[in-house]
Amino acid sequence: MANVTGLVDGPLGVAQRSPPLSPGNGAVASFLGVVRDHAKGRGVTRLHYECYRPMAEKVLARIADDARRFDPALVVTAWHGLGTMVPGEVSLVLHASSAHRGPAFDAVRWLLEEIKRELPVWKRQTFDDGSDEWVHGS
Amino acid sequence: MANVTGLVDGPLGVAQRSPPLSPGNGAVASFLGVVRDHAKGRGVTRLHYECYRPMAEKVLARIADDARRFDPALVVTAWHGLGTMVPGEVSLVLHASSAHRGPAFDAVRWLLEEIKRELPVWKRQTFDDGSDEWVHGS
Amino acid sequence: MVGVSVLYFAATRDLAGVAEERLDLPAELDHVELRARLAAAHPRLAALLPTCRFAVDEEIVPPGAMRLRDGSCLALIPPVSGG
Amino acid sequence: MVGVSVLYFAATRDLAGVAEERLDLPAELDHVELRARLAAAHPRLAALLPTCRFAVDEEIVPPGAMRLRDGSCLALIPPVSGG
Repeated sequence: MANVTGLVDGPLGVAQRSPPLSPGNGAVASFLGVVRDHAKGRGVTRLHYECYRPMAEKVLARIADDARRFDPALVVTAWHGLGTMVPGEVSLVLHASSAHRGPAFDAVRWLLEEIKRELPVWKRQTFDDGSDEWVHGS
Repeated sequence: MANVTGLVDGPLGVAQRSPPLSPGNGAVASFLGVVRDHAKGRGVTRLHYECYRPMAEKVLARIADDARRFDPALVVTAWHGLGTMVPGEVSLVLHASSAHRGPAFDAVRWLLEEIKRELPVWKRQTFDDGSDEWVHGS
Repeated sequence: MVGVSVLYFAATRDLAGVAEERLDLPAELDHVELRARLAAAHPRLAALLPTCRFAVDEEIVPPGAMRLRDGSCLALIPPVSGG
Repeated sequence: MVGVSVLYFAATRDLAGVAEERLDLPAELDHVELRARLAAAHPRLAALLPTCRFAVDEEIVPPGAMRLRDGSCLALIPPVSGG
């Protein structure tokens, strides 16, 4: 199975959350990033994500390919949502499927750290007092 | 949110696979156990899971509660399927949601190891030559 | 002696030839004696018994002495393989 | 000098007041000189520039000298915050 990656407008729904199921791969480890209603001790009412889209598409696909270092037969799904989202909505979906649980867990954790380090996506958070700010680094 | 745990007949479907989304918890780490088409270098055509049900229900709920050691606000979903399943079907669903990714990942990995060590569930695998055997330990 | 329900699962059930039965057992006994009594009742079980744990009334009993009562439920727990 | 499209994102866009513009830049320059030229064009950007990486034609350029061509696309990449 091929990796599936992309950036799409809006929060991620059931379609993007569905994991890659393959009879050869017995373990699927996953991560969902959910918009949180608090940050730095303050209430958050919404987030807005923007990206450098052509570069982000390439970087996300490359990170997914690189995760094969954990298992050559690894299959990755990686979706990032863009635009405005409210707490409880899903901004990131990662799945890594492997024949064994060890590489699946290691890969999904690595994918998340790489995405947080390399994917050209930025979020602006709006606090419950109406103020907002760009988050740089995470 | 309360933990949700249980053992149900048949492979796990979309209902059990749906993660607990809560605006306070920004990270959901998950694991799906998928019936694999091979084991020990041999083709597998189906698995049959049985359990000691009243004890298994209690043990699974207790393991989910114990996972709060990683985060007092952790929310766990844990479902195990029972009966006959074919490769590609889902036998186990675990979700752990937390405000932060570290406890969510640590918890779901720990949940899986505890379940594999303590949950009174046994699987019988049928190979592609028609022979079958109980798997004891994993 | 007390009357106990004994439950067998997975390979232990196949070897015992029964899923549940009633056995008379001492009210206090250790794992060595329990294994000896189960092996006497079901000789084909003997090889598997050292790998089994035991649950009384749905709780694993630690190694050492265990207490049984009339109506206790004793389950053989062979190495589990869920997941 | 070559004519380059410069892209600004997130806080750098807010501070530059523009998402994309055309700038004339040397065909070969290092990060120090690039930051100086961008700060001259947009003084409010100065504080953020040391935290930014740069991408040329959608690839991050390593520290040191970089080469630009007419029509190259240079993007400022402030610290990312996806996830």
